[in-house]
Amino acid sequence: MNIDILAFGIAKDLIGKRLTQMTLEQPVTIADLKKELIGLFPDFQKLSSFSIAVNEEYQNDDYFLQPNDEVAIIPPVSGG
Amino acid sequence: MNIDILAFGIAKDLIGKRLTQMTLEQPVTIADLKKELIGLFPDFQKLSSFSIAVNEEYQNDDYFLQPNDEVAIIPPVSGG
Amino acid sequence: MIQILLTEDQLSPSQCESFIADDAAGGHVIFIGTVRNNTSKKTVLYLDFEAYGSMAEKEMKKIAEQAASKFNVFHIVIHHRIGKLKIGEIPVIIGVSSAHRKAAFEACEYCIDTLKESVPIWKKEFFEDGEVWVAAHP
Amino acid sequence: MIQILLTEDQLSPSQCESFIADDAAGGHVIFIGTVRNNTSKKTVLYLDFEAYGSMAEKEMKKIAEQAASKFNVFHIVIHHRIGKLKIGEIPVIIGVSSAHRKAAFEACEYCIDTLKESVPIWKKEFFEDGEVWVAAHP
Repeated sequence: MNIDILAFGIAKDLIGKRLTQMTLEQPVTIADLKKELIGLFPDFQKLSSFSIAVNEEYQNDDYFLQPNDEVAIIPPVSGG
Repeated sequence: MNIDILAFGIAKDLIGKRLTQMTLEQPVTIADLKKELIGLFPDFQKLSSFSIAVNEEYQNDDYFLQPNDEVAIIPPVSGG
Repeated sequence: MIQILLTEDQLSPSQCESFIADDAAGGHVIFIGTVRNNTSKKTVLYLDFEAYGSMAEKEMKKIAEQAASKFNVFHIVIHHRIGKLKIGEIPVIIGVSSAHRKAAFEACEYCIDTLKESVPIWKKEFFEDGEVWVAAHP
Repeated sequence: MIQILLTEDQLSPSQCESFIADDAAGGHVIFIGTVRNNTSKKTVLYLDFEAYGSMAEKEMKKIAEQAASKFNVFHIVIHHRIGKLKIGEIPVIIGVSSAHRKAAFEACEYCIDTLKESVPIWKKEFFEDGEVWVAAHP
């Protein structure tokens, strides 16, 4: 399935754009997505951490992505 | 010696005026002054507590009053 | 820097915020006390604040100096109003700025807690059926 | 009541203070974050804040709701600014009112601490010789 992925902060800089599309074999968990991202952009490993939000909610590594999910890469936040 | 005594808040209400003068035999401590005040105005005993400030500083019961001290009765404070 | 004010005039939060502003500060914590419309479920009409003015100013200055020595802060402002205050009006403002927010929170809370314990200011609450000096009796 | 705002416009402390005002409140605690002129002793020129806007608003609302359920408070306001901010400008204001001050201090500190941990907002610091996403790397 194709998944649209939003990237913010340093994640956007690493990927090179705010919105990117990835093709992944179902079933795919957030852990799988993170592995795929690190494969494509090894610098993700250098971050303190990064999380994935699905439909504007943080989700754990064992969450299974669905075709219409809004997926976002959340590098370490620094608001306030 | 004569001592001028300032009274604030409920202490002023109990004594009936803001500035009062008392005549006390030297040496006289703050403990003595408190006893004298309670003798003259027994309602002081009903207060949660009251302190004495001398020259705008809190002083303990064993402090000896001097003739030109500015003495103030400080009932429980409630600022803020 | 420290600024202390005891006044019969209205207090201004924005004036306090301006005093503690600093280009090196990242956190500013402001406490604003207001007159509540009730106490122990009784309706309060207004308050009247009285102070031993010269000593109250000294005590507020001491508190700010203690806070400045205990916590890593830049500026502290303590303004207290006296006289008759209506519901919603502001008897006290305390503002603190610091590089990192934790120190400003701690110093601000220290100042208001200590002010309420030691500064010679007294408030009388006026109800429909009477009046009372706050905290005077057990 | 809770008010959340994410905006590119200047934030206003007095607007936040007005929102949390309440005749039954005795204590109001306001945290104002400002852009510091230095970090780790390096001179900062300005910051640029970016947000995942829709999620950031949801997360700020969650934080305010959590604080309202944990602490005995009346009103909570959280305003956050995004875009380019100069030294001394205000990226965040959090205000809380309560009957008794302790709850307002605790809720205000809880909100800013949690906001900094979980709300998807990122700041880039600009120095004379480069730029860096804050907290991105260990």
